[in-house]
Parts: sequence; C-alpha cells; structure tokens
Amino acid sequence: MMKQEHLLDINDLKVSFFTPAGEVKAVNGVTYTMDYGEVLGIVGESGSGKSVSAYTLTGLVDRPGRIVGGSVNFNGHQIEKLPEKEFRKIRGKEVSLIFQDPMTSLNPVFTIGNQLEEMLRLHTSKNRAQRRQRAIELLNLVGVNEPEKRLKQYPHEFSGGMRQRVMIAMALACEPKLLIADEPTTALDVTIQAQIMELMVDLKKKIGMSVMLITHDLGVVSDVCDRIAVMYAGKIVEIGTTDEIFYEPKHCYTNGLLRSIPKINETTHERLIPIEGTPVDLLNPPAGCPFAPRCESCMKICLRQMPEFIQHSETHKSACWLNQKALLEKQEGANGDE
Amino acid sequence: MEAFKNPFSLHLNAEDFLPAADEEKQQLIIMRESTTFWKDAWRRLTHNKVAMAAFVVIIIAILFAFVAPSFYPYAYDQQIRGSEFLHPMQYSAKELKAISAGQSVFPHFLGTDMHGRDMVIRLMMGTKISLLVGIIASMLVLLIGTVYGAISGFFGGVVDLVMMRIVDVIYSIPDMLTIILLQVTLKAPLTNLFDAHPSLGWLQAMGVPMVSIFLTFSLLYWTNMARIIRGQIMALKEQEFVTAAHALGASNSRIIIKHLIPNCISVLIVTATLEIPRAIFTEAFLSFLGLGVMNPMASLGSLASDAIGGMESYTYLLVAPAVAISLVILSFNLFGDGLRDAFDPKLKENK
Amino acid sequence: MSDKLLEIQNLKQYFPVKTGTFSKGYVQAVDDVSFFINRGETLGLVGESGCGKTTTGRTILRLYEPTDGKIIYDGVDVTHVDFKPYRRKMQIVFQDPYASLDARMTVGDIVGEAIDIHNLASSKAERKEKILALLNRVGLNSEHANRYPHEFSGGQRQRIGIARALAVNPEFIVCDEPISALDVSIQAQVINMFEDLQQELGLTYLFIAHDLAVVKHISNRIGVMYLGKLVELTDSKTLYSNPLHPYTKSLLSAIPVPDPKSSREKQRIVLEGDIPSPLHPPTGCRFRTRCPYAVPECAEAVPEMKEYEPGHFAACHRIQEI
Amino acid sequence: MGAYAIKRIGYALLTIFFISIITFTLMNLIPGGPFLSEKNIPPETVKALNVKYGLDKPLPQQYLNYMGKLITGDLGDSLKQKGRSADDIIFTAFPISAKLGGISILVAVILGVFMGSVSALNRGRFWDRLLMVVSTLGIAVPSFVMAAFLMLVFGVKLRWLPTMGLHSVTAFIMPCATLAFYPMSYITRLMRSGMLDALDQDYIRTAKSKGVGKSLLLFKHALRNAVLPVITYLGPMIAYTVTGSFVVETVFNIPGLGREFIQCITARDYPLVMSTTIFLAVLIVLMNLVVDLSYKLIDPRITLQ
Amino acid sequence: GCGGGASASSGAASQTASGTASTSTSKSKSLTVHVGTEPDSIDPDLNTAVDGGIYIQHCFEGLTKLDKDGKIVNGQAKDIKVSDDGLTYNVTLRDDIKWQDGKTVTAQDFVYAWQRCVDPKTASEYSYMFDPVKNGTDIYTGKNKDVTSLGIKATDDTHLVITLNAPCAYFEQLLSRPMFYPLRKDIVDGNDKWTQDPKTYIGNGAYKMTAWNHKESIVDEKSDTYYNKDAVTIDNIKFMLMDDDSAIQAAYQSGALQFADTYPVSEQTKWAQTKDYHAMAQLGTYYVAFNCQKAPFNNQKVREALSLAIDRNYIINTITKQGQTPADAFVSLGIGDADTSKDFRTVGGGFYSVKDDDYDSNVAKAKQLLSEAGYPDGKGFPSFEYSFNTNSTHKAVAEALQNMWKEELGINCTLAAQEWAVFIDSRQKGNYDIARDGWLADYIDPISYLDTFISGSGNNDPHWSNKDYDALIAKAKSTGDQTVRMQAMHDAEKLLMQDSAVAPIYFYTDVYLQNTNISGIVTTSLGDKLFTYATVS
Ligand SMILES: Nc1ncnc2c1ncn2[C@@H]1O[C@H](COP(=O)(O)OP(=O)(O)OP(=O)(O)O)[C@@H](O)[C@H]1O
Ligand SMILES: Nc1ncnc2c1ncn2[C@@H]1O[C@H](COP(=O)(O)OP(=O)(O)OP(=O)(O)O)[C@@H](O)[C@H]1O
Ligand SMILES: [Mg+2]
Ligand SMILES: [Mg+2]
Repeated sequence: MMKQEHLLDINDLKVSFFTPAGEVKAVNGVTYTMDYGEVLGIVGESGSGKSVSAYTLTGLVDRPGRIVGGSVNFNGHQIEKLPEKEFRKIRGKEVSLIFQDPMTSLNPVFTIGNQLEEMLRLHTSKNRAQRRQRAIELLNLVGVNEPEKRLKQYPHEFSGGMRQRVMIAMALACEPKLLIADEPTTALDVTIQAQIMELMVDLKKKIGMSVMLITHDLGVVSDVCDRIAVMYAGKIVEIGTTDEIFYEPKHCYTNGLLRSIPKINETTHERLIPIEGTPVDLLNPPAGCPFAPRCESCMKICLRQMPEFIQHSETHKSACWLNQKALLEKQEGANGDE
Repeated sequence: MEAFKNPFSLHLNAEDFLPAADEEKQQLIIMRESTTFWKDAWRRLTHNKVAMAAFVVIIIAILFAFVAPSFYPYAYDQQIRGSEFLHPMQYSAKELKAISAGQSVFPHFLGTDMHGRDMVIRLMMGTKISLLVGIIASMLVLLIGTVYGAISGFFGGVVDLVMMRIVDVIYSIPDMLTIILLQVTLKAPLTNLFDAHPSLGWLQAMGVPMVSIFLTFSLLYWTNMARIIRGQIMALKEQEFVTAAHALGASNSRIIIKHLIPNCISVLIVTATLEIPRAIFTEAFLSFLGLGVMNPMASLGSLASDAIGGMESYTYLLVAPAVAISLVILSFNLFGDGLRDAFDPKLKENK
Repeated sequence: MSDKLLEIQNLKQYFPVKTGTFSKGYVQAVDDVSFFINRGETLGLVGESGCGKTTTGRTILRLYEPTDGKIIYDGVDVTHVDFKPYRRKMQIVFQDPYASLDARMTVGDIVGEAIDIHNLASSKAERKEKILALLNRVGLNSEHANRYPHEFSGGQRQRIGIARALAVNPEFIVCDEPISALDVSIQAQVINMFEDLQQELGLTYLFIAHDLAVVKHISNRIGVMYLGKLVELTDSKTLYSNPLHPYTKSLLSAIPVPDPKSSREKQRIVLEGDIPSPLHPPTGCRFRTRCPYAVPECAEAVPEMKEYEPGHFAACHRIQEI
Repeated sequence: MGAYAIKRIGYALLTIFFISIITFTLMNLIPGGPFLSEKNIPPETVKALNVKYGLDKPLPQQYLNYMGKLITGDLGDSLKQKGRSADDIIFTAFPISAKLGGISILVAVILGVFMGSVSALNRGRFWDRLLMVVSTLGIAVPSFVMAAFLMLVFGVKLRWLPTMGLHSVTAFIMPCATLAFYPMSYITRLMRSGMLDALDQDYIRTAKSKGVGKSLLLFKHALRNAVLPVITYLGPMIAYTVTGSFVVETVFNIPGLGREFIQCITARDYPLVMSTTIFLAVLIVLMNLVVDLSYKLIDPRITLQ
Repeated sequence: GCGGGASASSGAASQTASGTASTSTSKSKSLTVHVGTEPDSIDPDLNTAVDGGIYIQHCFEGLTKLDKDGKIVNGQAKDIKVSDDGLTYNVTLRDDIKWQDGKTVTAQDFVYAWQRCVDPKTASEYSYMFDPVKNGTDIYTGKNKDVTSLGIKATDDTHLVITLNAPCAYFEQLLSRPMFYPLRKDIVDGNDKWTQDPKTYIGNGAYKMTAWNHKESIVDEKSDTYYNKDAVTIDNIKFMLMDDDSAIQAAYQSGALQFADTYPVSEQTKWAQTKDYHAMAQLGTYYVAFNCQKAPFNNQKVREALSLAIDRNYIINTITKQGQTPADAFVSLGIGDADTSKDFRTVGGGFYSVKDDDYDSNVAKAKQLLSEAGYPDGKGFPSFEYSFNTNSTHKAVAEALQNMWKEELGINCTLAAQEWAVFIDSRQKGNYDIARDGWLADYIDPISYLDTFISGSGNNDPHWSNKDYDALIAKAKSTGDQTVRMQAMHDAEKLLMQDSAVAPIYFYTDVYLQNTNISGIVTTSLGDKLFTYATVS
C-alpha cells in the first residue's frame, strides 16, 4: 500500500474499556487515513467514540481502556506497539491536542508561562531565555496581547477564549505534524468560537500542519474541514469530502442528522424531522448496524449484520445496507439488462 | 486505498431487505434493568471484598456482643474466687479438682482477670458497650449535625456566619471540662429518670458516666458532621432541581426535607459510619483517663487501659481487648470506606 | 391584536457580590430590560453566556426578587404579591437535564411533586392517573414512573422536566436553554415537542437559547441580549433578514452554518476581544468595547430602545449611520 | 490581604472571647475547687488562699480580672504549682511538646504524602493495598495501646530505646512513632484520594498530552492540587500535636504541655485552665489562618475573603 | 524469670544513672530515683505531699533530724532542753551550721520560718501542725493577728525558746518535719518564686538543689556547707518526677531508675518474688467511710453489717497483695503505747476478727445485723453508690467490695469512679453513700489518726459525731501523762469502732523497688525516704 503518502493511517482500530459492568467497545473497528496538511472533521453524537479514537493516537487512553485490535501508523510510528517512553517523545512534538474545556484543561496552580515553557523544555534544547522568547512569540501568534505580562498570570485570570488561545499556543509550540482539536469551541460563546475557528484556520495555513477537528457541531465542520468522518457507536459510518457529506449523504444517520437541525436561513417554518429513539448502549452493542434501531428505513438485515463500506467515489464511502441494496438492485438491473 | 469489495452481494436474500418491524427494532433496545441508586450502591458494595469482609467482622462482633452473652456460662461480673489471673485455657486449682472429680468446667478461653472474671464474657460486654457507644453516639451526632448543618447551609448569609462561629467555639472548648461537668450534673436527673423508668435499666447498667459520654458526644462532636452537611447543602441548593422545586411553589422546609437531606444521605451514612470508630476511640481514651464506663461493666477501651498496668505479667489481658478494639474500629473504617466508594458517583461514571 | 400575557417593565436584577474584604459590588445581571409576550406566542431570547438570559427568566418567575422594575402578568402587577398562586400558571424548564431532576426521587414523584404541593389530586389514584397522563403527554410510558432519572437519556430527562412543568397546567413556561445540553440528534425531538405542546395547550413560551438557529425556528419574536441589556427585539424573520444592531449582525455572522457552500461565501464580522465583566460594565453603550462602529459618543450615553420599524426595536446610537 | 488578615483576626478575637467565657463558666460550674486536698485544710487557710488568688470576688469580676490581665500579657498564677505563673508553665512545657510534635508532624507529612501518592499511582495494585492496610491500622489502634506495646517491646523487653525523657535522639523514636502514626495514616488516605481526584482532572490529561513523564506528572502537576485537603487537615492537627498529647507524655514521661491540659482541669487550677484553653484556641485560630494563607500560595485561584 | 531480669537490669542501672545524672568522678555515688511526682511546691511551709517532703528533707534540716537508722536525733540543734512541765523547750543551735550560700543559720531564721508558716497570709495547708505551739492555732485561724506572739523566741543568734500550749509527746518528732525548718527571710520574704530557681532555693541541709526540671526531675548535689557532709555518702541524687505506674516500672526495669516508689499493682506477684522488692508498714489506714447522716447508713447495724461482710484477707491477698495488714481498728500498727515497748494497736486490740477462718461467722453476724436493721437477706435495701476516685487500686477494691456485699448480703451497690476534685468535694460535703477513704499519719502518734473524727472536723468524712469521743480527744490533747493520754485514745477509738462509723480495711504498707546493689536508704513509717546515707556497691 501507499503508506508513506499518509500522515496517519488507521486500520480497523478497536479500543475497549474493561469496566466492572463489562466491556465497553468505545471504538469498534475504525479505518481512515489523513494526509499531510489536511483538515479532517470527525462528527458524531456524544459517546460515539470520537475522543477515544483520537486519544489512541497519543497513547492517552488509560486503564481500564486498551487497544484490542487494529493498527495505527502515524508519521512512520507504529503507534499501537509504541512503549510509553517513546510516546512521550511524540506527544506534544509531533502530535498535539487541544481539549474541549479550556477552563479545566490548564493547571490552575502554575502560571501560563510555566505551562507554555514546559512544553519547550520537554521537547527542545532551548535555554531559559530562548524558551521565554519563544513563549512570547507563540502568544503573539495566537493573538494574546501583552504576552510578557500574560506569561506571569495564572489561568484563572484569563477568559475562556484567552485560555483556549493559550492551549492552542501550547499545542503549536513544537510545530507538530498533527493537531487534534477535541471540540475546541464547544464550551465557548458563538462570537468567541468564531474568533478561535478563524485563528485555527489561519494558523493551519501558516504552519501547514494537519488538523483533526472533533465536534458535534455540523456548522463548525462545514466551515473549515476538507473531509468529514461521521461516527456512530464506535464506528465510522460515512466518510467523504465536506461537500459530499453535506450534499450527498449516503448513510441514514448522516441524513437524519442533517434533517434534524434547524436552518437559520429557512424562510418558511418547517417541522424538524428528528431521529427518534436514543443512542445505543455501548455495553450491549447490537449485532447489526448500530443505528438500525433508530433508523426509519431499517431493514431486517440491518438488525443482524453490519454492512460493509461501499465506495461512492474516490473520497466518499459509507456503510449502510440501503446503499448495498441500491447497489444490488443496480447490479441486478444491469444483469437483467444483459 | 481500500479495494472495492462486495463479498455478500450474491448471497443476499431479498427478504433481508424488507423493512424491519418496530417490534424487531424495539427488541434491540434493551433498557438496562431498573436499578435505583440504592440497588446500584448495594451492588458495588457487595462487590467490594474488603468492605464485605469488614461487614462480616462487624456482624460477628454484633453477634458476639449482643447474642453470645446470653448463652455464655459465665457472667461478666461473676467473680470466681480462686480463679484470679488465670492465663488463657488455664484452670484454677479448684476447677482442676472439679474436673478430676468428673465435673465439666467451661474453660476460660482468654483467661481471667484480677477478680477471677472470665475474659471472654468481659470481652463480649466490652464489645457491646463499645458498639453501643459508637452507634448511639454517632446517631446523636448524625441527628444534631444534620439539623444544624442543614439550617446553616440552607439559609446561608448571617445565619451561616453566626452558626459557623459557634461551631468554631465549640471546637476549641476542652472536652474534659464538659465531660466532667456533665458527669456531675447529670447524675441526679439521670438517676431519677432511671428510677422512674425501669425500662431504661440497660442504660443505667452502663452508668451515668457512659450516658453523659453520649450526651457529650452529641454536644461536642457534631461539629464535624454539621460542617460536612453544610457544605453539601450549600452545593446542592444551587442545583437546578432545587430551583425547580421553588418554581413549583415548594416551601423551604419541604425543600430541605424532601430534596436536600435525601441527597446528602450517602454522605450522612458514610460520615456516621466513620463517626462510630471515632466515638469508640474517644471512649477508649476517656477510659484511659478513668472517665469511661462504670465498673464492673466494661468497654473495650476500659479493658485495654485496665490491662496496661499488668501488661508484662498478663499480656493476654491487654492483647485481647486491644485486638478487638482495633478490629472493630478497622472494620467500621473499612466498611465506611466501602460505603463511600459505593456511593461515590465518580466511580459510578466509569464503572 | 395585543393580548399581552406578560409584560416586563424596566426590570433590573443586581446581585450583590463581595469584591474585597470590606467592599461590595453589584453584578448588573439584568439592567433595565422591558418587553412583553403575547398570549400563545413564543418570545426567543438569545445572547452569549452570562448576558443575563437565565436571570431574566428566573426573575420573571420571582425565583430571584427583582431589584427594580415591574412584572405584569395577565394585567396584574405581580412584582410584589404572594407568588404561590402564580406558580400554577408560570413554570420553567431547565437547561441541564441532569442537575434539574432530583436523583433520589422516582420520575413519578418528580412529576407528582407539583400535585402534592398544590393539592391537585384528591386521592392517590387520581394522583397516579394524573402522573401517567403527564408522562404519556411527553412521550414516556407508564412503566417509566417508577424509575429514577439516571436511567434515562438526556432527551428523556428533558421530557420529564417538561412533564413536571406541565403538571400544574401552566399558561406560561420559561424554557431556559432546554436543548443546549442535548445531542444534535435529540434536539429536534424536544423542539418538536415544545411546538406540539404549544399548539395543543395554547402555551406561551419565553424561549431562552444561545443557538440562534433554534431560537429562530421556534420563536415568533426574538430579543437579543448583551451584558444585561436588551439590544434588539423584533420578529424572528426580520432579525435574520434585517438585523439593525451591530451586535446582532456579528452574532448572526458568527453562527456556523451547516452548509459548506454558503459558509464559504459568507462575510464574517469577527468581534474583537472578550465580553466585559457585568461587575464593571462599560459606560454608555455596553457593546462599544467590541463594536466595530463605536465612536466616542457611545461611551457617554446609554442608547435607548427605539422602534426603527414597526415592531422592530434596537438600542444603538449609530443605527442611522451603519 | 492586610484587610483580610485584620478581618480574620477580628473574628478570631471574637471566637476566643466566647471560648474564654464558656470555659470560664464551665470551669466554675464543675464542683470542687483548687484548694481541696485529701486532708481537710482549715477554712481560714482556704479563705486566705482565696483572697490571695482573688477567688473571693464574684465570678464576673474574676473573669474580668483575668481577661484584663490577659490583655497585658499576664496569664495569671497557677493555683496549684506554687510560685509558678501560667505563662511560665505553658512556655516551659510548650517548647518540649512543640519539638516532639513538630518532628512527628514532619514525619507524618513526609511519609503520608509520599505513601498516599505512591498508593494513588498504583491504585488497586499491591503497593496500594499494602499501604492502605498500614494506614487503616494507623487509624484503628488507640494511641495508648500503641504506646504501651512499643514501650513493652522496645523499651522493656528489647531495651533498644530509652523509656522516658527526650534526652537522646533515640528517645524521640517511640513518642514520635506514637504521635505520628495516626496523622500519617490519615494524611496517606487524604493524599491518596486527593491524588486520585487530581489525576482525573483535565489538566493532567493536558500535561500527559504534552509528553510529561510520570514523576513530573505526579509531583509537579498533581501534587500541588492534591495537597489541599492535607493542608486543611494539618491546620488544627498541628495545633493539637504541638501542644502535646496526654497519652504520649504520660507513658514516656515527657514534661510537655499535653499533660498540663488535663491535669490543670483535674486540679481545678483555674488560671491555668483558662490559659491553656486560650493558648490552644489561639494556636488553632492561628493555624487556620496559616492554612488559609497557604491555600493562596498553593492555589492562586483562591481569593481570601 | 522476673527476678533474674530485674537483677540483670541493676548492673545497667548504675551506669545509666552515672551517665545522665552525675558530674562527679565516681560513678557509684550518684542515684536516679523515683519517690513521687512533680510537687506542687518544695517550699517547706507549702508542701503537702509525702514526696514533696522528701525533696525538701534532702535540702533542709530542722532542729531535729532522722539519722542513719531512722531515729530522731538533734539536727541543727546542739542541745534541746525540755522544762519539767513539758511546756518550754530551750534550744541551743550548733555553731557550725551554714546555709548553702555560706551564711550561718541563726535562731532568727527559725523564728521567721515558724511565724511565716502560721501566718494566714502564707496559707500553709499544714499550719495545723503548729497546734501544740503556743498561740499557733489562734494565729492561723486568724483569731490572733500577731504572728510574733507564736511560742518561739530567739534570745540570741543561737538560742531559741519554744513554748507549747500543752505537753506534746511527739514534739521532737515534729521538729524534724519540713514546716519546722528554718528559712531565709532575705530570700523568701515577698518572693513567691524563690523555690523555682536553684539560685534562690537555698537550704541548710545535706543537698543543694541544682535543677528543677518541671514535671521531669529535681537534681540535688551534695552540699559542701553542710556540717555533717562527711557522713553524706551519695554525691548526686536525681529525683525523677513521674506519675504513671507503668512508665515508672519500665524506667526501673530498663535501668534508668535505681529506686521506684511505685509500680502497677497488677505486677505485684512478679515483683514480690524479686530481691528488688521491699514492703514496709506505713502509718496509714485504708478504710470505707459510711455517710452516717444518710439513711440507711445512719443505722449502726447496717454499717456494722457492711463492715463485717468485707473479706479483708481476700482484698489483701488477691487484690492489693502488698503484704498489708487486715485492719480490725482504725489506728494502725506501728505506734508505741504508754509503755513504749508495746504497740498501741496490740494494746487496744481488734474490734472484730480479721482471721481468715472467722470470715464466715462475720458474715453470719452481718446477715443477722442486716435483718435486725429491717433488711433480711438484703431485701428492701435501697440501691446505693460506692464512690472512689479514679485509680486502679481503688477500682479493684471497689469491685471486690461490690461483689462481697452483693454475694454475702444480697445488696446492690453501684460504683462511681469520680474525678479527684469532684470526689473530694462530694466526700467532704457528705454527698455520698459510701466512699473510699484513707488516712496517713502526719506524725507517729495515735492522735494523728483520732483527731480526724472529732465533731465538725474537716476530715470527718463520715460526718460522725459523738460528744464523749470529742471529750476524750480533748483530754488526750491536754495532758502530758502518756498513760492517761493513751487510755483516753483507746477509749475514743472504741467509741468510733463500736459505732462502725468507718470500716477499716487494711493498714498500709509502703512498697518500693530498690536496686539490689544499693543499701542504707533510710525509710520511715511516715513514708519518708532518705538517700543521704545510702551506699552503692
Ligand atoms: N475511562 C473510561 N472508562 C469506561 N468507559 C469509557 C471511558 N472513557 C470513555 N468511555 C466510553 O467510551 C465511549 C466513547 O467515549 P468518547 O469520549 O470517545 O465519546 P465522544 O464521542 O468523544 O463523546 P463526547 O462528544 O461526549 O465527547 C463512551 O461510551 C464512554 O462511555
Ligand atoms: N446568584 C447570583 N449571584 C451573583 N451573580 C450572579 C448570580 N446569578 C447570575 N449571576 C451573574 O449574572 C450574570 C448573568 O447570568 P445569567 O446566568 O443570567 O446568564 P445567562 O445569559 O443565562 O448565561 P448562560 O448562557 O451561561 O446560561 C453572570 O455574570 C452571572 O455571573
Ligand atoms: Mg469527546
Ligand atoms: Mg443561563
């Protein structure tokens, strides 16, 4: 395969949490790739395994969680076999993370400067003054005013947006190849969210790294992503370019999702079409398609068997029996024609 | 890139593609079995081996203390002349004679004390008293602490400020003064009470000092509980379900009783459980000072402190109550910890 | 037609907070807000976090005693009267479906609490019947009555919260971000339910949210709040098509639209800086510190709400210019 | 900060004032007096003694007299230990108790924090279990039992350690062990749960994502956040420990303040009862203040109000 | 094995002692001992305790003193002449007596000290020891405001004239007690704290106090100004001030102490087998006081029944086990009668039998008495309380008594362990049913016991009152004729005992542990221990 082309190549990744109540299959066979300089959005509802699949790349999944299958190749590292020590060298240097809640993600008892410089201390051989210099540079980069003064302040003296900027600065400190942003703006206000998203897009252009953007806000992904993966119950159900996902959704879940959100630019009042039912319990995932119990066009086979991916285009594929059926019908039609 | 594949295409049955019935779908949605908070906690508790072991020890201690004495051939205040200071399993000359005469003499498993009293039965009584002290005291503490803490936490502001300063004051007053004062001043009223109500005889058997220790506990040691409950209530009252109750028109007392206290209950139970060893401990210390239970009744603390004097010659007299007291306190502590774990919502999340 | 069910006049809610050992300050959570809601109407209230939406909603229900201003319900000034009778008419649904339900009570008891408080049932059987009817109404079944909140998903819990509010047969419900904590796929269920209930029971809503799309979808009119002040108020379509206030404009432009094409074309007005503290709000126009059109004049006078078009109010000194 | 301290001191004085009133009342309510002895003393002598120590005055006046003197720094004369003033007694005994208590607390804190951290890091594994057993034992064995056993084994039977006084380094071992065991165990447990809490926090995940190693994670990022409950516990604990323990001082014959607390009550040595109580109260209040101030040092989020 | 262990410890003992306590070159000449706890005061006038007295006796000396053999001999006095009527003592001081700062001890020092002791302002609790001295009682009771009228005058620096109220057979003995010691006016006057500082604690005795580490130790060093210093064999004494029995025992066992005045009662059996163990009679009686004012104990028959039901031998042999003598009367053994070769006790005889074999008949009689009093088999006898102060021996005795009364008489008694001050207060005020009591003689004479029970005496805890008794005691106090005195006291004791106001249990013994390589410690039946002439081998 053409492995070297991809920055990241995940193949049939399975991650489970072994809890007293049983095995929680948080990630249940996920396969995708990411290229250099690309922005991949991962959407899906809460608990669908977005964060876990991303954290696996950095070895942050802790007991009782464990990789139970599959392989992850990141920038030449075989992640699933990497010992903790090696991981530490990659973390922060080649791949960085930004978390959802900037309020709690910074250590409240150390100054911003301390936390920023720690990153540099860990991964570079810069001396004190150089580190400070770089920290100031970084804060400037993310648009924090008076960086010298700010470095001496504590997280609680910053607003949420400012903290998220600091988190971004920290993530960018060593110019990583991949930036994973796990719902970076969910906790922020709309106007601040706009600021942060704009900043991210800007920086991406400047630095040229790849970004994995995890969110449940379809609006955010539509704005900034090149490609989008839709997750449901530990599985990727559809993956494609942004336009493909929004304008030619092939999976019932993606479809339902798009139909259920109110559009700001709608002109007539249309009743929303919700996805009925509730998300699955990952402790007892159904044998077939996890979305089947909530699916309007659920078929008998959906309940029994997990569908395989169907490639709709070079970049677009989905796993849904409906497509399978359509394909079959098409084939049958073609056969019949012959 | 993944190869284009469709392995099933030819094996598929057209029937599979018929819409699924709602019932079929519903079957897949297994609603978890109905568990209440309590059932859930109970399940976690019963899965905690340490806590269950502690619980078993507590049950054994309770049986040992409350049930066994009525079957035991000796009485706790029975002084057997000639059998003083027998070592464990030792018989006195008189008893040996009786044995050789064919009579059966119940052995002194743990020996006897200076008055020729059987140590097993004394240990039973000691455990009983210590458990009573622990349980009654922690109940009183629970009661006072909860009411006080709930009021202080709920009303907040000046009420809270004043009430908490009172707690500070009580915290710093020497316990000894209160204990002595209560022992003295309660004597007459308690004696009258016991005379008037013979049903309280068991309390009388423990003696006025013991009863005043209960009262001292309730007067002095509730502060801890009050602080904890106050903190809980302060956090809870900001929760939306309390606002919801307000919005429905619920009165303050309804909110406290129906919503706030029930939500503190796990903390209450845990704190009360941990209050039991503290009470036993404190009683033991008072026994060391000679202010504990009244002779010839015994508590584990008084048995231990009595034995310290002769610990060289009669080490066994110290070992038995010392082990018992440590075991009882240990069990309650471990059980309390287990309860805490069982009720801890954090553990619950990543279960 | 103006059948005003609720009217708020110059409502103020200042929270005293300690700012130092001996000094006290006031968080001006709601400052001089006036609006009205017609019977059967939904008024949306949007604004960023901390701008005073919740406070407005709760003050209307007298969960906070208003610092100043008037609350007129159905023609009666209820600002200082005994509010208990009105608790049967005005209810609230909360944002957090987890914290707003007492975890130690069964769903039946949670829904039934209002019945107990107001003695709405004469017998146990009647109480039970009422509870089951309420649960059915919000799409839960009778089997659920004996369960505890933690056994339900977020959307189901929110239904329980709604059933609780409905238990007293209210006319007016404050919906305080009832969908913000829900998953996207669930939100639509709840929104539809609110709409259905409104139609069936003729309810009036004050619908608070920070998601403009949702508010626009559900509301007849929308008020935009910024730092304790109402800055714009108009019907929902006009707000979208013709926003007047610079804040509303930037808010609209900041909303990410789940439509890649239109978002690529969209011109963004990204606001600078953070929301100031309500403890020390800026003088004059509160928005001026972030406003791209601010002039020195804005710092001097507090802009008043003016009707620029029929039914379209806005508070800005510079609407004419921009 | 200054204003904060003033306010705190104001509250403290008020608290101490109430403590003094209640103690004074309690003390005088208890039967018996300072001049009782097994052999009856002639009434005239008692009268003379009462006059000498001002006990013939009405109680409120006695209280005011005492407090008046207290303000000038005079704690009054002991009624029992003739020729000694309360401050002489307290400040002779206190340094001894403080030294012993101080060492014990140091030991308890160092060991407790370390053991708690190790325990948390190895949650559920062997070391965690072992340390939990040790620390549970520590809170389950009454100190007098522990002191007695130590004495029996190491003092009497093995003769490794001196049985009384504090005249050599080895003499500190048994009393310190007795004093430190309970707080050490308690701190271990507090530390463990604090650590577990801290390790669960988002910022720890952030630190991990930066590539921070285990020990740095534990002792830099988590420790400072986890140690707050320990500090809270330490406040009153230090006050109580440095003022001595009756049990330890009795068993190991150490002339510390702990015995005075109990003995002055038994002896009805009124000025000493008042003085020791107030001394302890001041210490507690002071320690709580120190604790609150150190909160601020440890956690910059905390605003002192 | 205990004996071996203890003697092994002795070897280690002297080494430890020398290491810690001695600055002198010879290691055998210092002692570390325990005789008691921290004294309330070591002011000779203010001390109230036996142990306090011991510390003082090592540093001070009176006109008379205890010699090597425990006899009363002249101390600071060269010569004491008693007038024929026994009322005037003419004392000549030695001329080589010095204070420890080098000043000479003068007659005025005695006058000052005596006057100070009786002065109500001093508030000496032992001022009643001056009862025999002329005007003594009047002065300390405040009736006579002129302290100089006390019956002691210095005619010059070395001569004293002492005047008594009535002849006092034991006066020379009194002169050896601390309250009769001389004091330095220039140091003591107006300085409450003179005892606190070794610099001002200047005595005239064999030892100079060099340190008082409160609650820990008092350190004495041989005084080189003492006239008899050559006879003093021990150079340094360190009195450890300890009060926990177990700690004392441990210290003794570990060798840190060479003399221990007490140890846990429960270890009695072990110690009794060793050579370290010493038990000697002490002038004191352990008894039970009945509240004679309160029903049913206002009934003599009840009191006697309860007294007879006590198995004194059992208590001594199994509970206390220190070789005490079962008491069949109030005044203990060990006091000479009119015929000094005979013991007051043996002359007076017992008032009931304390022979082990007679216990059953005692009990029978007790039962009989109880039924005569209206409580056959203890029926209807109200439940009562036995109070004692918290202490292991008292508790053990109480438990035994409770059991005996219950078993033998069928009456129920609850035990009330009370905190010391509460106990003393309620006993003296008569707020009790039956209380543990005890009396230690202040000096060797029966009157020291019997004075206790005169009507209205503060020590009359049973609140018993008998006019004839009062008269007999008054008579004994006013005469110098030993035969008359003794007879009056025998008669008085008979009244007391026949009325069963108290139930004596045993006569005290003084038990202590003494390292086997030490000899020559002077002990008296009053509990004194003098290490001055001890030798260490
Ligand atoms: N430490 C853990 N122990 C047990 N289960 C876990 C743990 N962490 C995550 N899970 C489970 O793994 C599943 C996936 O979690 P994940 O955090 O990846 O979801 P997500 O898609 O990121 O959701 P959200 O939008 O809420 O962040 C969830 O069902 C969750 O319950
Ligand atoms: N009880 C209170 N005491 C003091 N200040 C308060 C209180 N309640 C709210 N505030 C403050 O008042 C302001 C408005 O709060 P409010 O909760 O009404 O905002 P909101 O618009 O509902 O925000 P969100 O979107 O976060 O819910 C905030 O700054 C908040 O900190
Ligand atoms: Mg996530
Ligand atoms: Mg809100």
